[in-house]
Amino acid sequence: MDISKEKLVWLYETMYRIRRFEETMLEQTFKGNAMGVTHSSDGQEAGPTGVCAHLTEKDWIGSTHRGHGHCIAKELDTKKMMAEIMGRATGHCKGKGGSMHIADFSKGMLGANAIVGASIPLAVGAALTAKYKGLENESIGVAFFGDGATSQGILHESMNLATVWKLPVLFVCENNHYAEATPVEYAVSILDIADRASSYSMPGVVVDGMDVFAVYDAAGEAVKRARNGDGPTLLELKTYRYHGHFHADVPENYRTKEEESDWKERDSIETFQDRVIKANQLTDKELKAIRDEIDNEMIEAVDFALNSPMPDMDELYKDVYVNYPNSVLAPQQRD
Amino acid sequence: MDISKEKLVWLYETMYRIRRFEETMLEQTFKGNAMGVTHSSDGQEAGPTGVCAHLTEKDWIGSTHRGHGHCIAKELDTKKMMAEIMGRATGHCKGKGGSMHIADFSKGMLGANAIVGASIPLAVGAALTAKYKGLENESIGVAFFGDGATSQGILHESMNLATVWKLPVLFVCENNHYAEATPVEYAVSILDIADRASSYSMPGVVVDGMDVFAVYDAAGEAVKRARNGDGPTLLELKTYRYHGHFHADVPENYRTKEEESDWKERDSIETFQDRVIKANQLTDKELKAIRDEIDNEMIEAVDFALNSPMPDMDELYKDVYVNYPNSVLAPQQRD
Amino acid sequence: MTTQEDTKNPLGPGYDVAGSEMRYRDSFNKTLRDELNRDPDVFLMGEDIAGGAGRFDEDGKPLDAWGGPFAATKGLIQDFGPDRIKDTPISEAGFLGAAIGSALTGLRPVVDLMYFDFVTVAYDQLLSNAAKSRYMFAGQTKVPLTMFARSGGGTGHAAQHSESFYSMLAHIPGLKVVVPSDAYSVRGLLSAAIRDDDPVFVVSDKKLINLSGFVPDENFAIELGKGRYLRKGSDVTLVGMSYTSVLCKEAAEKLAEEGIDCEVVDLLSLSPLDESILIESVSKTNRLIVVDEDTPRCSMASEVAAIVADQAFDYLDAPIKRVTGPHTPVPYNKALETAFMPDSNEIIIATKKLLDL
Amino acid sequence: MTTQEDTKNPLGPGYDVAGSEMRYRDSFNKTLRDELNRDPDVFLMGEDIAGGAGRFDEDGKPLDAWGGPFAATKGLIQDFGPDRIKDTPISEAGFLGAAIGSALTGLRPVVDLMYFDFVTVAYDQLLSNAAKSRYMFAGQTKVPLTMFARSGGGTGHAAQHSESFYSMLAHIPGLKVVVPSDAYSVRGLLSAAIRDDDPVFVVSDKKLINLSGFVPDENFAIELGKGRYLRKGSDVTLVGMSYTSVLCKEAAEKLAEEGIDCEVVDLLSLSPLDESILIESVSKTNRLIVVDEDTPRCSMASEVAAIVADQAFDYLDAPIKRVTGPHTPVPYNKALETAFMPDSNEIIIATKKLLDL
Ligand SMILES: Cc1ncc(C[n+]2csc(CCOP(=O)(O)OP(=O)(O)O)c2C)c(N)n1
Ligand SMILES: Cc1ncc(C[n+]2csc(CCOP(=O)(O)OP(=O)(O)O)c2C)c(N)n1
Ligand SMILES: [Mg+2]
Ligand SMILES: [Mg+2]
Repeated sequence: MDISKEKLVWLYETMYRIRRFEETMLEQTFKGNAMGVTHSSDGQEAGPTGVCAHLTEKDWIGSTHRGHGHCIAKELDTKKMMAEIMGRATGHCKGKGGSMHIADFSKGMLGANAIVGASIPLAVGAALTAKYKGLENESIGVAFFGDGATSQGILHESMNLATVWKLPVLFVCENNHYAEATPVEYAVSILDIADRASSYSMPGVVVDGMDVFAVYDAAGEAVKRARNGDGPTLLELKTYRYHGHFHADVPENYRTKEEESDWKERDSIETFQDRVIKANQLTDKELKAIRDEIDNEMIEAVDFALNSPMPDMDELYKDVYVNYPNSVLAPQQRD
Repeated sequence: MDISKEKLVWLYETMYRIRRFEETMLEQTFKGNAMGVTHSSDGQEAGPTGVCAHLTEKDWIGSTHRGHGHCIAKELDTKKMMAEIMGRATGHCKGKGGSMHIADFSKGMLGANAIVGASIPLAVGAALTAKYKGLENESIGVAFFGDGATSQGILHESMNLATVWKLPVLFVCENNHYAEATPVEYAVSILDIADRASSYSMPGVVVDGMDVFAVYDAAGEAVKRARNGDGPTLLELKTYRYHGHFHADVPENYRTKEEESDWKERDSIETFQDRVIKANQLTDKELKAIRDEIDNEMIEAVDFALNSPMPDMDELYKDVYVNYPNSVLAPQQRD
Repeated sequence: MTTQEDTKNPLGPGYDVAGSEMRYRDSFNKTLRDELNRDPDVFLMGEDIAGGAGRFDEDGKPLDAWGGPFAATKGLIQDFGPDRIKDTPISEAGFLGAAIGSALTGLRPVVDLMYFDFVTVAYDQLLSNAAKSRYMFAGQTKVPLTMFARSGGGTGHAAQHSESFYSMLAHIPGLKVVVPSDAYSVRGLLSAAIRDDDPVFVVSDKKLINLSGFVPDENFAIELGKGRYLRKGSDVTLVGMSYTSVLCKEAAEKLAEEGIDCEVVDLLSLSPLDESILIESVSKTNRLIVVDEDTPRCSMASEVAAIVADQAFDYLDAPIKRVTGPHTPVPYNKALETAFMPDSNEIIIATKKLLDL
Repeated sequence: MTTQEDTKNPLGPGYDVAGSEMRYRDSFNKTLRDELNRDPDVFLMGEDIAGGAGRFDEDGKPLDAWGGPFAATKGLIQDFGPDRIKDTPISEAGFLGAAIGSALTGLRPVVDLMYFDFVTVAYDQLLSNAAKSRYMFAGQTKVPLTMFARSGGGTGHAAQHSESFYSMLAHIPGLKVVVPSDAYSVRGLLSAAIRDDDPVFVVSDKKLINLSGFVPDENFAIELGKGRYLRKGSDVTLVGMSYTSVLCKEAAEKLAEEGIDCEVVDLLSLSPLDESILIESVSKTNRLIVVDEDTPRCSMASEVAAIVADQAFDYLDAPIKRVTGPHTPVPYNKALETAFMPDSNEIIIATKKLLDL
């Protein structure tokens, strides 16, 4: 694998930032500082990281209810993310979107989405824009979705459309083996979701989603295909979420301790550390410095969020439309 | 192929009845006697015939906007069908459904459906009922749909559900190579739709849809699997509609005369005739007698329909609910 | 004037029977259980209505890891088994369609669609098949299907998990819609829905789910299409539905302290809709305020207003007021979300303004 | 009193310009063509909007075998090519979602959803993504998307191809909805929709498509959210939308012969909705009849009634009447289908009844 030191650092930073963000965010949720439900993606860091390592701000990603990792891999600001989760005016969406709707269009992040499967065609549409403008070599669409989302017809429609129109898209299924409490082997009638790619004459690749290098390689190939005008690819990243479906879920109710520890033994961050140290690519000290910085970033993010103002009350009526002349936005009773 | 003479006669009768019904129905449409658009299935007779030859009244089929063939193969009454198309009170649906909504629940016919793809899960549901009641050996569900319908997500969802629950279902794609004016090679990104079965670990079989014996054999296998509790099968019948998409469509606008005549050379009814005569299974005379009878049936069907009364005007307000106390059914203005 | 009897007798046999206090969610669960016991053709379907599908606990029983959103279906799989308590993949259109197919062929499916917002994913099956089959096929068949889902704001779920657009469902011919407002009415309406031969949608506002109220021990059904009085009064009619009925009652009680005597009508059913109770009440109070958490345009609040402006116009002494959510999606931030939803204070202000106080 | 000017000047610059008679469908097509010429980011998407996708004629031009339902897009692919006139597989949810994605990233998609009924197949994309994105993301983005479809009965297409449920769309915050009623207004509203930065749904009643009317040569836009007077009058206000505006005008003309002077308001936009024109008109006529082909519950007719019962109550001298379709699906049989739809005779009867004549 040919990978620059800069990129290695980025991979490590990003994975570790996701991990620490999710831990911190969960802590804050339990303290009552988040305003709604939160879904942690810890355990799954290698996926978003290995994929987004190939993207620029001009590439677009669509995300899910479990979107923090995607946001961070797309270099959104952890301060603004934390502020959004705490419903603050300084959040990415002024506190109006929350954990399940973080977006940053300036970074090519089309938004987390709380309807399972619903963001998939958005990434196809972004790819359509790129191709329409003759820019597919510098702007592709990436749809992230879970194993559960594969049961939504819209994924099928989107994959077919992307191949019919030969669009620069990556379909990235993060198969963390559960949809809420439903095991993937119940809901999906084949072993490897990647095999469904053959229904659309596109390549489908099963990838070890705990190994950021494996993801990086597979995604690199797929991104190259897309930028070359060769159309979409389906990647299935076999992975695992360490926590419950949402903050208050107790995963022990439906999965075994052994299964959990098996996956944790293959932890993406630890595996990465062992490997780069062994290969003399990065030193223990360098890694520690990165971690320290990010640990600190998290403290600052929480600080920033907690000390940020709440949105103005008239935000309730704003941003519904670009323009709308009507008083119905704020009903008479409230005048 | 081991097939009784009785069954042979049924196959011939059914194909010829479909052909003549569609021709007659088109004639009546052009005379202005149908009340809306009609979609002829002539050319495609072998599909519904070969499949339904294995079914009884306890088996359920779901159908499409191009549903006359399915109805006839499920032994609905051509008189009532013609009456329905002419909007008469004696129609299968009292003239309230029309060509795209012919149904006969006493015959296991769940209804034609004018939303592309929408009837597919109904057949899955019928299979669910059978399995729930422990009757899958005597009651299966068959979903008929076109090549165009394969782009609807609901087909994907239905196929997955049927395999997850291992239901006795046949998914029968009548690939007539066009969805309205859209060629299948544009809308579907693979060569054989049957290959999509592999996404659900179910068998997928490409069948010559112009050869009723081929359909009969493939469907026989699939029906056996379903009745044995071995789950669903996807059949792709390669076929062709002789007329336009609907009565007024001019197919020459999007397909060649050569293509049309190539398919017509393989006409299912003529092929059948040649074959059974050559094999001494049925005589020319026997076939002619069948044709005469059915030709006569069509005259009677048109007669019956034309001489049937229109529905009572208060049918407008009936059958919306089993019971509903409210005057809103017929607004105040009309009291 | 409110009498003890009136509030004790909200509808039908009422509270004059053996029973106990319990939460809305427990009343819901109990009703499902009763209906499953009553009729072997009744079965349930939905995402994680059990949870851990295909897996078993140490005793060999199917896992009940989730028990449905807000524990609506908790415990059922272990008593009724996975054939009758059917976990589904995330395929709302597909499994609602399958449920309709099973209803057309003899079963009585009860489908959990989880958050009300997800109805849109299965909207075509709901509208084109469930609601229209009986009509298109001229009464040859019926669709004894029950659907349920959780509506409303208040839990910080933001724009895609907080809808209250039951007006869109009430609009659909062929579909029935009910909106219970307490532990009592959910029992009566849910069992009525399951026993009804038409497709019925049962909407549960999330804010009701943990509230407690009196529930009779014996199971019973509330006639679909009947509203009820939660309070009798003479000054103004407050019409509520689902959780806004609770708000109307609250507002009426506070207003009573100031000598303002509100009548509170709880719709219970949106389709069929009890037009008579609206006309009866307004013909007495001559004033109407409709309270609806849904956004205002073409809402149930609009429908109630339109019916009264037509049928009871001569009794009206003042404009008909609607207290509804604004024409906006539901925001995430707690204070904004709270501002989105009607509350009793808004009702009080509207009432006083209407009475020129 | 109707003056020549009034009917000649229905909105904005009006008919005082060079122009010609043409059919609604041709005006529609011409508008699409103008907008495609005006802005290279505008592109079209839909099933068989060309037809014969991927195939070419003898001259090597892409086939235009179908030209869209009712020929709305006829001829466009040969002039603008398959990248801008994009035929789609039958995946309404998928391609509407892709259109939204393209709108979020800089294009201006115009999506043909064919029959209005098919909206339900893509309903979640419409409601959860198109209408909510701007709000959820707090104004970071916009969704300059236009959708169009054909509504209404009258062509014998039966229950699943004859819907008029634009009230469900008008209900949705974040979405705009327009209902042109003639060749003139479809030109102004369709171009306004395409140029607008919000998602707009353009509903075309099938019964309008072959009607002719005056259309200016130069392209123009009608401001979204403005209704217009089709006739001035003093006895009663008739409110129409889409094809029912034609019916209202027809009824008003017949009633005029009997000395009854109706004012006819054509809504043109359902969201935003022109509340002022309603109040202005009713404050003069003191009587209101709303005519809507949609089924009655929570309909636009209900909304108009509710607004007037609130905002113009003091001007009202009589109950507000709604003339709508019944609460039933649309039947197939011609006579039944005709009975389903409001007609000018029903409006005349309702008007006379309201005036105690
Ligand atoms: C249309 C829809 N149906 C159901 C839900 C409820 N829900 C939220 S997340 C989820 C499971 C998703 O599983 P998966 O796609 O595997 O993603 P993961 O949570 O594992 O990241 C479900 C059922 C939803 N949000 N949207
Ligand atoms: C959801 C939906 N979208 C579009 C249509 C319009 N439509 C009717 S038939 C048809 C083509 C269907 O093609 P196919 O499934 O191949 O069936 P065929 O007509 O060839 O029998 C289309 C697009 C529809 N009825 N429903
Ligand atoms: Mg998962
Ligand atoms: Mg076809």
